[in-house]
Amino acid sequence: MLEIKNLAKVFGDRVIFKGMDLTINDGDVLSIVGPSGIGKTTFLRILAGLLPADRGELILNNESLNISGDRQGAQVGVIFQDFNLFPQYTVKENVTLAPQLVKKLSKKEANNIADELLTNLGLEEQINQYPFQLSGGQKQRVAIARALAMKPGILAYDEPTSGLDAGSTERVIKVIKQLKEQGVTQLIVTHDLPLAQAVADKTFDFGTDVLRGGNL
Amino acid sequence: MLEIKNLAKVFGDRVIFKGMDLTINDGDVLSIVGPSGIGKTTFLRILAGLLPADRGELILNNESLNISGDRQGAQVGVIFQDFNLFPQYTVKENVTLAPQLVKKLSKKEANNIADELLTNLGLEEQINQYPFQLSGGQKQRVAIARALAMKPGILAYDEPTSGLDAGSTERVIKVIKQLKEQGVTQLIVTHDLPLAQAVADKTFDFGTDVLRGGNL
Amino acid sequence: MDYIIQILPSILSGLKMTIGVFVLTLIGSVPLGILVSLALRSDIYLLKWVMNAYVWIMRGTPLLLQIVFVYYGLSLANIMTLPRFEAAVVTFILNYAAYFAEIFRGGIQSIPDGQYDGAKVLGLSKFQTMRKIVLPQVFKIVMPSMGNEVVNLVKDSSLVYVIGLGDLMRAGNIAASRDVTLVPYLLVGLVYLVLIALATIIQRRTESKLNYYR
Amino acid sequence: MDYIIQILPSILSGLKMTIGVFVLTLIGSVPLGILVSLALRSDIYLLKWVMNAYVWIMRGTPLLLQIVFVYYGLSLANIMTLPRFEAAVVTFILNYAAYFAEIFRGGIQSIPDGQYDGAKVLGLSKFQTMRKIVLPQVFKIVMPSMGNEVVNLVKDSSLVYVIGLGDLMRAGNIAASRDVTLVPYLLVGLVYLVLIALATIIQRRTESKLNYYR
Amino acid sequence: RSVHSQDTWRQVTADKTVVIGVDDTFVPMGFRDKSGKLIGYDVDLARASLKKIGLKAKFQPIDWSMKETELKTGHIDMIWNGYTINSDRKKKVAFSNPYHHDRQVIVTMKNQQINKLSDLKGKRLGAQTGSSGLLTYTEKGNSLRKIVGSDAQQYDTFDKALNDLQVGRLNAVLIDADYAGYYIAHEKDPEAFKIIQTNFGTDSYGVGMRKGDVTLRNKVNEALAQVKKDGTIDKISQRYFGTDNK
Ligand SMILES: Nc1ncnc2c1ncn2[C@@H]1O[C@H](COP(=O)(O)OP(=O)(O)OP(=O)(O)O)[C@@H](O)[C@H]1O
Ligand SMILES: Nc1ncnc2c1ncn2[C@@H]1O[C@H](COP(=O)(O)OP(=O)(O)OP(=O)(O)O)[C@@H](O)[C@H]1O
Ligand SMILES: [Mg+2]
Ligand SMILES: [Mg+2]
Repeated sequence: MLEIKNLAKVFGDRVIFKGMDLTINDGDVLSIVGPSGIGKTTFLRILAGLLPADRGELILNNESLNISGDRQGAQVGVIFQDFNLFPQYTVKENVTLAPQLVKKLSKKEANNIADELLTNLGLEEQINQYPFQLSGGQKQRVAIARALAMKPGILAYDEPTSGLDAGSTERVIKVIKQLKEQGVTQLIVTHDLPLAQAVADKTFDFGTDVLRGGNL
Repeated sequence: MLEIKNLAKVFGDRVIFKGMDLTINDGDVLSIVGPSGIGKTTFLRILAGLLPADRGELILNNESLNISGDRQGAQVGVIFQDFNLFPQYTVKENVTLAPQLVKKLSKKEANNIADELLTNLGLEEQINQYPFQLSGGQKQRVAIARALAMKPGILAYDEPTSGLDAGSTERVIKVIKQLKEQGVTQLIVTHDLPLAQAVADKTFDFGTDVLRGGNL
Repeated sequence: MDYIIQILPSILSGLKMTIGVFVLTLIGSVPLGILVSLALRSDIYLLKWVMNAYVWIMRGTPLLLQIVFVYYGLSLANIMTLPRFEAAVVTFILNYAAYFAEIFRGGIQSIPDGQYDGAKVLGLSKFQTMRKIVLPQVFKIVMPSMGNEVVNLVKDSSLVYVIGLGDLMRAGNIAASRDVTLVPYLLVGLVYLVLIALATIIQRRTESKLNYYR
Repeated sequence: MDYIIQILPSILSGLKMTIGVFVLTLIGSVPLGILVSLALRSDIYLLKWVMNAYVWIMRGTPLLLQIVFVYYGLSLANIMTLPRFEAAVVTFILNYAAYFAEIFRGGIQSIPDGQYDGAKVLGLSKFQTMRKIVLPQVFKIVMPSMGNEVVNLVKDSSLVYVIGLGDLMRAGNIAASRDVTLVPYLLVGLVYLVLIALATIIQRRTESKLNYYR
Repeated sequence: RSVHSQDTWRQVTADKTVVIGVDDTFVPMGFRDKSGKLIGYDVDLARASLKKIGLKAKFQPIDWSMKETELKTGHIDMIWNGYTINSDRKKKVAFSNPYHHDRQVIVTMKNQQINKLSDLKGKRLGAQTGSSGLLTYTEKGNSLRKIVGSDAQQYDTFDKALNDLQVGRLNAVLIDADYAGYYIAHEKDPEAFKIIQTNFGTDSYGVGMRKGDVTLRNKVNEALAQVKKDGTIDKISQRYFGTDNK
């Protein structure tokens, strides 16, 4: 179970959000919505330990997580809005790198996982290309495959289907549903209503469910 | 009038598309669709003179454009899929730079244009921020404002609403409609069906309207 | 201590020469280095080849020799007789431009293609793209490497002794051999250390100023 | 021509020394430079301060003096008596590491934050992130600047004369003063030019190899 | 001014000035006092002599290793700075008549127990790179070289050699007598040093000029004769060496 209590974030003197409270049960699929610039990505980055919060608590399975922004370990898998693929590695290497380095899988095991994921996401033909040789939607899907390959317990997607055509979106929905069956907790920041309707158990609306402005 | 005749593009030994024929009348709004990785961005880049084509012709108002990829001048304004904002400049500077340098507008004139555009796109609060301080959707809109500020005769959008919430998408649609009234030719690569329906006169489908595979 | 105050005026006048060579070299070699770095990336094969040869010669031969060549060689060959200071500065500029050119070449290479694309579709000329989009980003990237060459320049400036210019080091030499003591050398060494500390601090300051964006 | 063949063996044995110093210095100073560059970016104030001082001293004082200090100074002070060659190599490594550290610091700074983020959420350790994600990209960026220092290293290696090591330059000196001719100097100069051309070519090759991605 | 074989008298004296190349670190021949003014035996002598023939001396600091090139390329008109006359140099420049004579001596510390040349057996000897003492020393069959039995340690300046002598890295230094006199006089304890004469030939100093500049050379010889005759040169010698001109 993941609990977020009274979380707040300030940039400079601008309060992005405050008083954010949210509880997510294991295996839930939560969609996070809200207008552009409201703080959705910021929240995901805090959750992943990439950005410090200014107040509040993150509690994962009754253990409090460090919110200072330099937490170690990858409790939350993230698919970034701008992908952050590693340019010097091929698609396959991008996907197999972490399982080998972190999970100490053999090259063969990692390859098997990567092949399956990349096929599911329709990237068979791109496995040996480098990121600069990919289309926008292909990068998007590689980023998804890379995060999935680590089989994280919690997975956060930042606009996973932005720029994806209907067919590719279908594939992503299928993946999310499969993971849900496997009990993976998933947080999906999206403006894509059909996607949210197709997969989400609950919706968190940044436009109405957090406080903004004023002081901390 | 913009005519595309028998255009073809090859990466390595992969034919991305060939035999592409298309005529766009002045003031038309064309939506370009097709699955991820099919060549939509590639086409826009060729059109903008950023990438060489391997065969074919681009004819703008009965004048043949150089397709070797090193054409000078900006016949086509482009909003890129990954924005390409200039990191060292603020939002406002990103928008006013080209009008001042290329159109030799005064700083004041350029500022007026920028202020209007940025307000229309809901970025009043971001004018003095740097790109790294923007959310994904904000970057997207700055990229649109930057291209619009040059008032190009032809404007090409690569997924202009990907990652945008409904409200922001509305604003973009309004902008496109305004430009249409002013007679600007617009090409919009998008997976966003509501957007396409709302603004497009015609649709070009990469999935069916171009040839692929085999040899040139 | 008294002694130091006594020799300070001559040391300071040497310092003036050193700083003169240093500043003029920087002012000249950075722009020239940028031009050469662009030529090194040019599509014109001949230009590229010539510039590569230039870089090779400038980096491959000792600066001391180059100074001697420009000052004496050119007048021996009846090509041109440059005044001493001008000859020194010209040579330093030519030499350091080669080093800077390599640094800038690296910096320019690491600017993402998207920046060029962005500038091009807005109609910016190649010159404007360089001046307004690429180079500002390059400077941010190459500052630390430039720092290395700036520090080398401070030290290399003492090579002007070979054509008889009275720089800091020579001022030290004169005092040391006149008064038969090592104190002037210590003093001169200290001045160099301070100069290099200053250069390093200015470099770090500039870096953190450029850090307003990412 | 005959004369050149006569002195060639001694020149070649000098070359061996020069290349030895060169190669060992590179092998030692690049990794050390990486470590120092990381320390320069560290959050630990003291470590950062010490490393800044290290870079300042190493770049601020002449390499020649540093060699003298390590070889004579340390044994005079009864701290340590290093054999000549080892003393030279150690000093060169310490000196060049400072220059490389600055270059790497710049390279590391210019890697986008997103790369660190990407690695972190995948659970890569800081070491793995550096080793597998950041440094490979840094090398691509800094190659040209590193080339400058490599070229300087080739030339600086002649400074080992000061502690009596028989390098290329000394071999030339000996032959020149024995046979009262400038030919050995020309020959030695040529060898340096060739070495530097080789270094430059290897650098450019590596660069274009690293160019497989953008 | 770069034409070597022609007489450039007209050009050289167009503004009644000749440019003299000096190494301004060469104590006591040409150096700067603490206020930065150029002084020295040769500097004073050149000023005085040229005045006799109605010319003004303009001193140009040069690097000593570049002196002949400076002259040949016309950047200077004469070398007048403890410039020893020898056959090698005669090939490159034309000398005036000699105006000063100097000997090579050995400087050592009293506590080294070196009293005559033969005591130098197996000792460490220092000298200045390119100095005339070292050139003689390295000649084949030099008797001192035979006694010492090894090459001299070379220094780029005399003061570095003398420093090493005091700290004991050297046992003796081969040096010009003029310089030795100046140096020892400036030591805190001049009594600690000892000078031993060598059997090396005397060095004669001359003014070096371009071979073509015959007119200038004649004028300079004339001037030197005058300062010798009227005692000016002895006054200057007293000032720097403490003796009449030798
Ligand atoms: N480093 C920063 N400094 C200052 N402000 C920032 C910084 N990063 C983000 N912001 C601001 O914080 C707000 C929230 O940004 P965030 O990226 O979380 O938005 P978002 O909800 O993900 O929007 P989008 O849907 O457009 O991606 C934005 O208004 C943005 O301008
Ligand atoms: N530099 C390159 N080298 C090789 N292949 C490339 C290169 N750039 C693009 N491609 C390939 O060309 C194809 C077309 O890419 P493009 O970016 O035009 O697709 P797209 O239609 O815009 O897709 P998306 O909707 O995902 O953005 C892709 O399959 C991509 O892998
Ligand atoms: Mg976002
Ligand atoms: Mg695309």
